[in-house]
Amino acid sequence: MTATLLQTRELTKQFAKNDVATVALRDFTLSIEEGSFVTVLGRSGCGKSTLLNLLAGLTQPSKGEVRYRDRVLTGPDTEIGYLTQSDTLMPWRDVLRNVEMPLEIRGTPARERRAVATELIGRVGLTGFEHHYPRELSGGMRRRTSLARLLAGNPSTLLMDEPFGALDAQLRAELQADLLRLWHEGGQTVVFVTHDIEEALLLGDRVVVLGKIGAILLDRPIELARPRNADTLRVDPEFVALHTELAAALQEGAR
Amino acid sequence: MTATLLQTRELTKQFAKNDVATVALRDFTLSIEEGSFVTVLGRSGCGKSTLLNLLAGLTQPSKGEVRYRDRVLTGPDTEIGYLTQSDTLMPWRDVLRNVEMPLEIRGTPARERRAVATELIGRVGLTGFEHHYPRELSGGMRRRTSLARLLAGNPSTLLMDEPFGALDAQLRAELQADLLRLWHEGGQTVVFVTHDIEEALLLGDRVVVLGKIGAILLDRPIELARPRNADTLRVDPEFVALHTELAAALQEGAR
Amino acid sequence: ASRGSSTPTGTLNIGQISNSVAFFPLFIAEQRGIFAEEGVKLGDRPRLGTGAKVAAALKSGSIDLGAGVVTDAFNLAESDDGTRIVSSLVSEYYVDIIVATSLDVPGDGASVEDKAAALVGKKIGITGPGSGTEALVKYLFGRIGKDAAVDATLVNLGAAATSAVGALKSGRVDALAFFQPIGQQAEAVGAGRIFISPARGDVPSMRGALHGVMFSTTALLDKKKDEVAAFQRAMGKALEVIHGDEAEVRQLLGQYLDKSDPAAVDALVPILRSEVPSTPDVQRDAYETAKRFHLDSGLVTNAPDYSAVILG
Amino acid sequence: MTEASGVITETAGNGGPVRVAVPRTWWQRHGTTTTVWVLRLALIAFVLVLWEIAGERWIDITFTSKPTDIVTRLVEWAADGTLWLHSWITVQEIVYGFLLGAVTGALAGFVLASLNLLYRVLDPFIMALYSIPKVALAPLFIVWFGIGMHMKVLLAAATVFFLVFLNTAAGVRDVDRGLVDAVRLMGGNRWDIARKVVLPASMTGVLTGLKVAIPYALIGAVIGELVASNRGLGYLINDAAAQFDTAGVFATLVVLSVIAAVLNVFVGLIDKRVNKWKPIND
Amino acid sequence: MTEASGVITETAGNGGPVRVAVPRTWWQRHGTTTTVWVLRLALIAFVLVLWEIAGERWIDITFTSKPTDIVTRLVEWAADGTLWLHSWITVQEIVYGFLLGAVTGALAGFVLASLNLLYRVLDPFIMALYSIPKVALAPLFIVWFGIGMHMKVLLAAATVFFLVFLNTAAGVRDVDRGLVDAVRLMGGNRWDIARKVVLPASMTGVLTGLKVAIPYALIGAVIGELVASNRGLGYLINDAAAQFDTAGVFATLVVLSVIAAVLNVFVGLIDKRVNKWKPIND
Ligand SMILES: Nc1ncnc2c1ncn2[C@@H]1O[C@H](COP(=O)(O)OP(=O)(O)OP(=O)(O)O)[C@@H](O)[C@H]1O
Ligand SMILES: Nc1ncnc2c1ncn2[C@@H]1O[C@H](COP(=O)(O)OP(=O)(O)OP(=O)(O)O)[C@@H](O)[C@H]1O
Ligand SMILES: O=C([O-])O
Ligand SMILES: [Mg+2]
Ligand SMILES: [Mg+2]
Repeated sequence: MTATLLQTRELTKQFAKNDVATVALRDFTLSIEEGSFVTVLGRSGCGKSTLLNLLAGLTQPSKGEVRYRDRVLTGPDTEIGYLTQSDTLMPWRDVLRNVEMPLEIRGTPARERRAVATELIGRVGLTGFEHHYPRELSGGMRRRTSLARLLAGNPSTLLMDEPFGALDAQLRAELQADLLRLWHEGGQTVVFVTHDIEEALLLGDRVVVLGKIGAILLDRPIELARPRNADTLRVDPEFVALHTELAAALQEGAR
Repeated sequence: MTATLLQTRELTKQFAKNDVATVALRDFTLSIEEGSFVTVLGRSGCGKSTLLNLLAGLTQPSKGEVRYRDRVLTGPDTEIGYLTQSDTLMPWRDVLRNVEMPLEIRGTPARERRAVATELIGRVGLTGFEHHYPRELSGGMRRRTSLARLLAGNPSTLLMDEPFGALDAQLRAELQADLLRLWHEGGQTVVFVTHDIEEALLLGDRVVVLGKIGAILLDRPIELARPRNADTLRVDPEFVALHTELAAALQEGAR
Repeated sequence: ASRGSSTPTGTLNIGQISNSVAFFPLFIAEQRGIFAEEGVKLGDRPRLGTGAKVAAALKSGSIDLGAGVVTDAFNLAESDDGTRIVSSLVSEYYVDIIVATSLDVPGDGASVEDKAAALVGKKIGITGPGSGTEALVKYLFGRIGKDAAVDATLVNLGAAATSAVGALKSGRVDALAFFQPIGQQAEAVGAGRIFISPARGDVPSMRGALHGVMFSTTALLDKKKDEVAAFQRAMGKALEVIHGDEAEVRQLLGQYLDKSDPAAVDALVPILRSEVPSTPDVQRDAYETAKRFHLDSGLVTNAPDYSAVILG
Repeated sequence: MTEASGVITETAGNGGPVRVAVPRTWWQRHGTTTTVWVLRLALIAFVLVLWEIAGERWIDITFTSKPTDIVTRLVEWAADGTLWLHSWITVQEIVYGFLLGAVTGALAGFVLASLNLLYRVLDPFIMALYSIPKVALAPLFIVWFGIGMHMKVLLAAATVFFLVFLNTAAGVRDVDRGLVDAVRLMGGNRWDIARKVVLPASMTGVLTGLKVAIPYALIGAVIGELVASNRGLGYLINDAAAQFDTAGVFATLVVLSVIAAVLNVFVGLIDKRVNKWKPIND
Repeated sequence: MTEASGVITETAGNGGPVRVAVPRTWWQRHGTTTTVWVLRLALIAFVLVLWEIAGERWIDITFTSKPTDIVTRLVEWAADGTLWLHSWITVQEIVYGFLLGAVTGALAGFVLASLNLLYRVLDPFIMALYSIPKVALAPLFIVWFGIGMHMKVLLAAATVFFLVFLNTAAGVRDVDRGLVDAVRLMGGNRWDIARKVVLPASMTGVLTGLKVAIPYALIGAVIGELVASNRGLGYLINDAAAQFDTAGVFATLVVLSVIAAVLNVFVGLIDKRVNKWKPIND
């Protein structure tokens, strides 16, 4: 449980346009332990998605490097699953075939991948919508389909960019519980970006608050006892103290 | 303040595909007073966006009708502004020109629309990004650009589908305050879809909770004193009671 | 339904099928300023490729005179009885049968029937269906009791020399029936040799047939009487030039066919002098020979009487 | 709008979405198609009648013929077999030429569009080659490929190739990066990306390429037959034109148009199949 | 990747985004373009040398000519003015034909693609018309439009029209409904939608249409000149072919290719301009 899985060193990403570049992330250094659940908080535009893109190997850093299991990451890796912030479902595939896709690429036999996909679709509450195309789904349903697709790939590292932002409280609670169960049983490593301080505290065993261009404003372990329950937690003094601390850190980042 | 502005009668929307139709909304009847701030809560896929599309005149009902100022609504109306759930920024226009667009269509002179747009871009915290194209923005920044564009149209009725879902707590609070100020000063009518019970209570003077296919599970006025402050509200017993009531209604809708 | 001429007074637009040797007199008259001397100006001189297009151009009034072969005039006469043949430019049938060098055929001394028999079963390139080149093959086959459509494979190659010589040289066809100077060009590059040449006298029954002509319709001619008369005088002078000093003719022809192989041009000069008539007026016997050939070969089903179609 | 319906019958259970049966009348099902066909036939009838009347009264039919003459010619040709013989040959050339050109064009489009540098280097040469009028190259085609069917198939394929190639390449270069990245994240290789993202995403381009290429398969084959042939519809046109038989020329053109329409229906069917996920325009 | 840079200098203030100057070397700026041009020139040189050697040793240059002969002919024509006279005429026909066909085609594409029923009714007729080999209609073109420049411009325009029309229509039918709705919400009318959404969104289609149409503007004009001409590059080809002057034929084709390449550069510039918002492929 203590081996370093993901590591970034002076990671910098800037987007050049003619002779000027917009800096999205600068000199970002962080180590993530195998099996840990790290939540990332930060203001809009502070570089969270940019960071996840780099951790997933989707884009190449302008400077610095990402190491995964002590090897420099040069491209995507099937061990790393990534739920991106924006929707990347294939519009020409229905829900079932979208969820089957990672298995299809892996060469899983049709029967098996159908079974796995159907099970996952049930888990995200989309039973009955297997043959809907993405454009025939609501925003939250599309998000859930993406989630099912991510899980179908069965990655050992999960990068998630605001996965539950578009979901109602009820569904969000269910899926949070589901994710925690999965993590608990499977020993995955999770990097979870959210805007919701409560969610960050409810899920993570470590929280990182980012400021402008990815400056680390706060990086602390969350030692709240598990299983955590939202309703009881809200009145827990330790939780309230943490909430205040994080909110203050975020506020600082605003300046 | 008491004239009925928007009214739906037995509104039904179903999406046909061959001989089967998926029902998104059925027999939905609701009246919205001029100048009111109505928040809408409901589970993912319950028909909230479908309802807003109908209220905006973007789609035609399968049955029933939408009346706006006592006339049947047959198409979009510039008085009604609509912030859709998914992003509809023009990818070939930079932030400034996207925000200018409603003014451009209205025929506002270039100087004036530049001034208005620049002011609005500042209000949503995007100063410095005027010449970024949408793909060069973060998810939250795109959302804010859409918001600025909506406000540029200066509509007297605002339909908003989860406008602040992708924003951090700090920014969300700022924009909520901004929206309330605008509403307070301008007397607009707002229909605001959210997944966040707290947000619903913080903003609305009426909350509608929708169940499956748009069944109205709860429709009640919120009489919490304004200005409402999130931090003090959280310990207000009236707020807590309302929160519990809404959560219960939502939970009921889940069955 | 023909429209009248669209050209100004004093000007003639002439549509030619091609830049073939038959229209060499036009070049001479222009080059030597003969048209100007006679008081007529040449306007546009489009190359139209086929008789159908020359007819279309005449009907639309965009040209006043068509330069083609007598077949084209016969075809036009079928749909327009105002058709008139204005001048005679060549009074020999200037289509040759050219065979590939490798083809085993009787020598030059053999009779035309023996030569025609050697073509049976061969692939023969022609310009197109309904053309004078096809007619020659049909006529020759008819003389030995064969049917060209059955006893040979006729291949349409269009009017371009490159296609024709290319097909012959690369062995895609065994023989060509093509107008001058394709035969001379094929000989110049060693692709084949002229095997049967009516113009050379190889087919006695076709001797002196009217072939290259200027033609038009009364709808056009009525408005251009003076210009056409001047044109006719100019043609007379041009034909005199061709029958004059041989070196001069060689030099003019070299200019006309400026891109052709000099050997081909050399070969052409004596042939040209023998097939060009001394006067542009259409001679009755030349006309009748041509008419007989056209009807016999099935090239046309009707042909007007001499008196009906000749301007004058 | 097909949403309006009579009796609404619940069909789905509790867990799944709410679905209702919307039985449609014959007219709701086939109304648009019927309207379209009626309008098409009406248009044809109108044009034919106008043409016939104009041919009799106002215009010179030497160059435009008239419908009754054309039909007469078609019936004649159908009866004596001319029609079938020549059409069959041309259809073969068209189909082979189209398939050859479309397959190579689509492949080249997929491959070159993803090799950006190579595409940029070759683009002007491709355009230059493409701009050469095929008729000007007819002699070379004859020398290289003979006067048989091969030559016509290649001539047709040469034109189809460019149209499909350029349209495919444009479609491929317009594919959403996000979708490509999604497949990369799933461990997809180049081939997976091509098959599972680029192909479906660039279908509009590919199909437009196929659609605009159909006529050129025909034109290519016919040009080939005009140049070196004694069979096929191109030969028929040539033959009829030489004999001033305008009705014959138009009769052949009618046959060509019918072949084009049939091929167009095929591409339309593919279009319908691969685009069934798209919203129906209303 | 141009992100890597030396000294990083902050340039933006506090409120705005963080921007840094990334001074690029000459090679970073123009490296790709230079590489592309060097490769293009190398390719040309390679082909020419191969052709020349092949022409001298292995193949029969009667039908393919060889580069030195072609250059000689071009120099001759340039010196005596032939080249400029004929090229100028053809260029005019091409440009007018292209503009006429492209403008009408794009307009028809925009209008018809938004009138779904009409489009469906007309589609087979458009395809049928488009499939008619223009050469077969040459006599009609002459009767209707004469033998002057008009006829050639119209022949070029006729082909360009269809290509631009079909590509535009395909592009228009593929436009994102969400964006159209956004403009409707802003109170935009049909014209606003066409100008502010459909036009920019369908640019890929329109530009592909323009690109594939360029060669056909050339081919159309040349075919027109082959049909009836005493001037222009088509006439030059015809004349050279009739006299068995292969070098002349190829010299003309070279000129045509150059014209096509120049027009292609123009369309490329438009492409770059309207697509500057798109990510650069890397
Ligand atoms: N392709 C690009 N070109 C230029 N700038 C970019 C590009 N992509 C991102 N940026 C910039 O990088 C910064 C960080 O973006 P990023 O998407 O990482 O933010 P984020 O933290 O995920 O924000 P949000 O919470 O709103 O999603 C932003 O200022 C954005 O404008
Ligand atoms: N075009 C369509 N075709 C078929 N079904 C559709 C279509 N659009 C929406 N639906 C269905 O209608 C229902 C309601 O969708 P809607 O988008 O209104 O939900 P929502 O309440 O906005 O959900 P969310 O909170 O997830 O955005 C869903 O079951 C969805 O699958
Ligand atoms: O020749 C043509 O390609 O039209
Ligand atoms: Mg983000
Ligand atoms: Mg929604």
